[in-house]
Amino acid sequence: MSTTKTKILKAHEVPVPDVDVLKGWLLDMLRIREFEVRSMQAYQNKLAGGFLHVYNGQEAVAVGCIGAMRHTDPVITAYRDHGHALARGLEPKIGFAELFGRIDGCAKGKGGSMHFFDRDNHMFGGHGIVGAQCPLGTGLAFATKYNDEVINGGTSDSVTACFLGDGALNQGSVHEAMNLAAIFDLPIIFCVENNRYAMGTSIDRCTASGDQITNRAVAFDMEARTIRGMDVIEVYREMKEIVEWVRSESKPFFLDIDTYRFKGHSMSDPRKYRTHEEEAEFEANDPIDKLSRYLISEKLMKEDEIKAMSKEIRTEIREAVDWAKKSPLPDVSELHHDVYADVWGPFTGTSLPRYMQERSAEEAGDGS
Amino acid sequence: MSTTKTKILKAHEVPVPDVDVLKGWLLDMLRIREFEVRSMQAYQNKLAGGFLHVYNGQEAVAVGCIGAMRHTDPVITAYRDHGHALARGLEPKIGFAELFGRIDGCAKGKGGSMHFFDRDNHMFGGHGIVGAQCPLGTGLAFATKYNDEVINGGTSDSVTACFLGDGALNQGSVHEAMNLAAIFDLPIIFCVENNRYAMGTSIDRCTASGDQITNRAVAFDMEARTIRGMDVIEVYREMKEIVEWVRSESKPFFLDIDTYRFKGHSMSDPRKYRTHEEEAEFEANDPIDKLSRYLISEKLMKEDEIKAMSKEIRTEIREAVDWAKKSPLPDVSELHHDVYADVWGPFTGTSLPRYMQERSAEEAGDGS
Amino acid sequence: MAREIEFREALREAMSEEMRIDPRVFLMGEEVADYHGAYKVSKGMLEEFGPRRIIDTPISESGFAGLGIGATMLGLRPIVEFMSWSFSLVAADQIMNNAPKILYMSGGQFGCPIVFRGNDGAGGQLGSTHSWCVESLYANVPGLKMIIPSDPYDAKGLLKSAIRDDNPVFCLESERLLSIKGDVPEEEYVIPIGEAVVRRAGTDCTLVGFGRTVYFCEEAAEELAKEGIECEILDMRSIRPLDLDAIVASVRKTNYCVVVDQSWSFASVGSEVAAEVHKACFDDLDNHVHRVHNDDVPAPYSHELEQEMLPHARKICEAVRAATYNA
Amino acid sequence: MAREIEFREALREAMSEEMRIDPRVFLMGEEVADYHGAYKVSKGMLEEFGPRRIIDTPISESGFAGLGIGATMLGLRPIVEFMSWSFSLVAADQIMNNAPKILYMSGGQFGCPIVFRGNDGAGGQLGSTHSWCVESLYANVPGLKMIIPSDPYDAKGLLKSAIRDDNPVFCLESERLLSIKGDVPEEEYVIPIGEAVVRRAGTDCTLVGFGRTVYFCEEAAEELAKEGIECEILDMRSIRPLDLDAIVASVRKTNYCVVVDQSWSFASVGSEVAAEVHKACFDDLDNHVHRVHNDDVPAPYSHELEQEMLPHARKICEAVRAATYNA
Ligand SMILES: Cc1ncc(C[n+]2csc(CCOP(=O)(O)OP(=O)(O)O)c2C)c(N)n1
Ligand SMILES: Cc1ncc(C[n+]2csc(CCOP(=O)(O)OP(=O)(O)O)c2C)c(N)n1
Ligand SMILES: [Mg+2]
Ligand SMILES: [Mg+2]
Repeated sequence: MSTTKTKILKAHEVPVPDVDVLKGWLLDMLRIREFEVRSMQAYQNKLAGGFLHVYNGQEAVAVGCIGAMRHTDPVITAYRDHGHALARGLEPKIGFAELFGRIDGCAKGKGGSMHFFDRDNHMFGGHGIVGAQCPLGTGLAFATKYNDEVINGGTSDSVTACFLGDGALNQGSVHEAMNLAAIFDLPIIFCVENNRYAMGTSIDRCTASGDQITNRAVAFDMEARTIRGMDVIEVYREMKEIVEWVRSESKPFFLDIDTYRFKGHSMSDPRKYRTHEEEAEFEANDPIDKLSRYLISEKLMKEDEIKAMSKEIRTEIREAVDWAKKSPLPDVSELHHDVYADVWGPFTGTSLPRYMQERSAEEAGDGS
Repeated sequence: MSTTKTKILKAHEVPVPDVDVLKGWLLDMLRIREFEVRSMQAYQNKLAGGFLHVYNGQEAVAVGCIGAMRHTDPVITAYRDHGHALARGLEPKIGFAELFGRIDGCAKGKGGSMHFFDRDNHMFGGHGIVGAQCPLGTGLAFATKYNDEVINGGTSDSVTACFLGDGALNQGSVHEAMNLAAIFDLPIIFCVENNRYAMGTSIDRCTASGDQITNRAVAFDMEARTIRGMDVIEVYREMKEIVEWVRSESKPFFLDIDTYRFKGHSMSDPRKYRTHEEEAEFEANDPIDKLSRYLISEKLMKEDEIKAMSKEIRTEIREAVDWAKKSPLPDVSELHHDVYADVWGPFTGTSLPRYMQERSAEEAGDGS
Repeated sequence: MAREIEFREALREAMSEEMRIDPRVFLMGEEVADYHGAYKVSKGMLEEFGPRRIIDTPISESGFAGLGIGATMLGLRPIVEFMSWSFSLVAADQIMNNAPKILYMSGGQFGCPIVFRGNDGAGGQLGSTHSWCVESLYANVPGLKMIIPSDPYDAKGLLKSAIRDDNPVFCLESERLLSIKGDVPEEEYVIPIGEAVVRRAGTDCTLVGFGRTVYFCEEAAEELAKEGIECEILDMRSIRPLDLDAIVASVRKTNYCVVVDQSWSFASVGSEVAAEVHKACFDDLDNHVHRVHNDDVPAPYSHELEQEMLPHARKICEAVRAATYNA
Repeated sequence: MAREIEFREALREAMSEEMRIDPRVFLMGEEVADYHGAYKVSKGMLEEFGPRRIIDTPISESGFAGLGIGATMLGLRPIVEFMSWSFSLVAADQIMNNAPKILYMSGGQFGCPIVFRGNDGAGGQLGSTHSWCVESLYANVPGLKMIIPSDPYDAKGLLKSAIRDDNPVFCLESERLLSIKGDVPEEEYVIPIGEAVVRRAGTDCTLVGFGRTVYFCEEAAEELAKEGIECEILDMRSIRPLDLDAIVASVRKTNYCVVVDQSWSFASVGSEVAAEVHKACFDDLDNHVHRVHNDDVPAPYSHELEQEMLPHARKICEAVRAATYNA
């Protein structure tokens, strides 16, 4: 890193967090994995529809990156968004309700799998058009900086993480966003989840400089780094260094995170474009196993504690599914709700989703 | 240059062309300059309307680059297109007729200044939307390659020059085009006419890595080079090397050409964003003077020969203006002509512009 | 000799046949080659035509749409597949500003014989960014043609015409229809762009549909027949040119008209049909043209809401009853 | 206290006043700061508000439109200027897929209070890529509002409403009108979005116009008055919501209607008005709604052709005569 105003630890100096944090990450990764397993099941049982893109294999990326950020630092991603939303704190039951198209979902069942928004947890979606979240992400970074500096007269103090896929690198708007971030000195990290495939297209087939995508950052004189994405501790330490650098410098960063999606692109993908051997090789590198093994070898957890944790998560997720199944379908009147913020014609204004209303009510209750 | 199949001369080894060619270039540059001077006049006299973007100062770029290409190699550019069209052989009178919105224009008066197309001279326009010519340019390169290889079963043998401005570098479609050119190994040269300004915005204000735009090529693992653009011989020699490399390798190239526009962005631009000193400095570097001085110092031309040539050009251009002024306005029926290739509803099919029809007629006549 | 084939096979046959005849035709798009197309429309085409004519692209719609348009200037005749028309918005400038206008702005020097095709309209719960009906957006632009086939026979015949057409043709295919089967002759045929077809004859009300809505119309017509209302269903097949004569002929007979359009109502193909029918049939109409559209909302994900949003049979029945004073 | 100011000054006052009140409002676009705007709309604003609130951008419409939309999610209220709406096509995905839908797809979590504004429609001989009338494209999309002011007073009042609106508002300004002057009070005022205004009272035919076409209507009305045909001119001012009630009230009186729209006819605001007026006034209309549009061709460069293409007074006069059986 070229210049730093404050002392920033190099990734290898970043201390490994204490056991509670590590356990929390294991829990998070198990939760994401189990969420995805049950999502696929639900999809097969036609409880969920549309396109379903699961996150299996990439858990260390969302958990490690988000673990290195403050809770108030904005996060935005593409359609493969369950992992990020859960890592950010979205309750699984709300996620399932969304997947099942129920009124209790984070988008009242109107958004679906690709649109997990969670304002209270500073999760800004879930976006379906490849690359389109990148201009939006620069807007988040712009807004934090504007709020801090212009409105509040302080210094910029938030860092935005904008996740994108390797395939998104070929969408023009991503380049425009990177240039904007560079010239406006926006505190944003473009976290490329480089899982080597865009649907059935391996990165070398359609992405120039695919073997070294940090070259895409050179175009904008942007700091960049490639890191391995299957070890959550490693992801965390690298990201931590970068987040603090971005926070202190208010400059963008391009992060190439080597990872792999264990499943197909979406539920209809027969994965003929890659070999079983390749899949097996990466599956052997499962991020959940890796952290488990670490915790055991460091004697921070015992094998049966981990088993118990797994079981606990399975119960939690099963209950979440059951809860979501019981959530009502949105009333047909919802069709014309949330189209405009105000009421006119057939449009009935807007309101927060239920779980947020309840939370605000609770908070109001606490205060009284 | 990394690999070359055939022997390609390095720029400094490329022989300076013989005197006739140099004289031709001087003539071309004088013609372009005079065309622009008279265009501005015509604009002030309301003979021309719309947006007028003149090429004064950049003549060595079009003339040098196009001079290094075969006549059949495709050329495409943005809205500042008079220079390229003239360098390609468009008759000035046809250009003026277009500017004046007359039926004898290259686009029958329907295109205007921004749309100088000239099929017979392999000039594919004149495009108004910033950057939009770059995907089209990759299409030209794709088509030459496809025609040569797929249809005719030979090897790719054409090189496309796609000109763009420095401001266009921030348009997403340009990046998409560069990536496509790279992965498809298209024989195209992205010739950036880096005149340091996009309207009133200097390159350092809105273009990351603006001091070294060849970085934009690194993103796509594309060969790149920066050259000086005010000396037509230098432009030619550099371009010659590159054209032949592209021709033999069938690979794209990114060429950053340092130049300057002497006038405002368009006719309404007061140029408050730059100093008179800066303008004077660059005007002292006039590409036409430079070639003139060279020809004199090398004793290839005498001062009064050059004066005579200038005069000749002034006459030619004056006559072209007069000719164009006499060209009729398009009949109102032209409104519905050239909308569709076929006739239906109010649409009356299409036909070539007059000068091409006449040319074909002549050719047919020659043959009979 | 007719066989039953799927809609997607019909599209494939149209492309393959034209590619066999004309080496200037090629297919380009995301996942069209190796993956055989996201919806398997181009299955087997890579194997037959090879990677130089069946071309996988990066996720760069603006780039490859523009590439196709550029290639037409040197005589090629590309077929550009958008995995979904919903993704064509990032290429809007190329497909609206260049393809339909290059003939005009070059004064007749360069036509643009290109076909853009792909999935259009709500699929199954794809949500608001992935459910575009682009017909009402793009049909506004002169210089292009637009076809929306509703069955395999038309899909093949119209797409072949589109590939041979010297203008840009936008071909809108509903993913919901790709698996339906229909009779398609083995012999070569083409269907001219711009001719509607009567899908069901009737005397009481003209139903104007296109693409998927034709099926909604048929469902409604069955229902209404039980009530004694006999609908005549017109499948427009082409949107530009629009076969207004066919509609007028029918309305002159029925005196009532309902147009069923899967896009939003405001400034839509449906508004166009209504406006033009009123113009052409002012003295024939016994009621104003009724319109059935998608609800005027972004497409919701939830299955039930999505189904309700569509211009479905119940809405059509209500519109026809209202239009014919049977409400 | 009213003063005469130019249309561009009215726009500037609207923005400046709102920026003084609300620090969340900022202006962003190509050449809006240093250069004072390509059409000098933002003259002096950089000097007053500084470079952090008046922001020059690179030529990256998709990028900065998206940036603006993203910023709304954290509470900001951007004004994004497109130098011309013709250049917004490269940003079509952001402005059609994100801005108007983010409230819906986030289930009410994130509204999108943003204003997109810029020059719309044919300028002076700008040719086919630079002369877009985007109203008929973008008005199709639910979730957004659209205003097209025709004079300085409306421009200021409507733009102020737009900046305060919690929804995305598209403000379309004709470069041809920026220099016209009009009375604008010094006192603060706003004009609600969605209310039309009667520009000229008349009994014989309703003329529906918006933006620049209002002037064409006025010219035609003068001419027609000489022939004894008294037109009532409605300036819609907003396209979404469209004040249909105002049109209906007028048509109930005049029994004839001509809509004048500067965009192409097919699937346009003009078709929408025609369709809806037939619906609401079926028993009141003594003839079908006549439509006057841009000719259905890409905009030509040549001055004479361009003038002819527009929905000018002669065409309007002919349409009114035909509509009122005075032809
Ligand atoms: C503009 C656009 N084009 C095409 C698609 C269809 N599509 C959805 S995901 C995808 C592949 C994206 O790959 P990548 O960016 O690597 O993300 P990953 O799925 O690997 O997470 C494609 C082509 C889309 N959603 N948007
Ligand atoms: C997409 C788009 N946005 C904005 C414009 C308006 N515009 C025309 S030229 C120009 C500046 C381009 O600068 P550059 O690319 O450096 O070319 P130069 O004028 O210097 O030749 C701008 C902003 C446009 N034509 N297209
Ligand atoms: Mg990927
Ligand atoms: Mg420039």
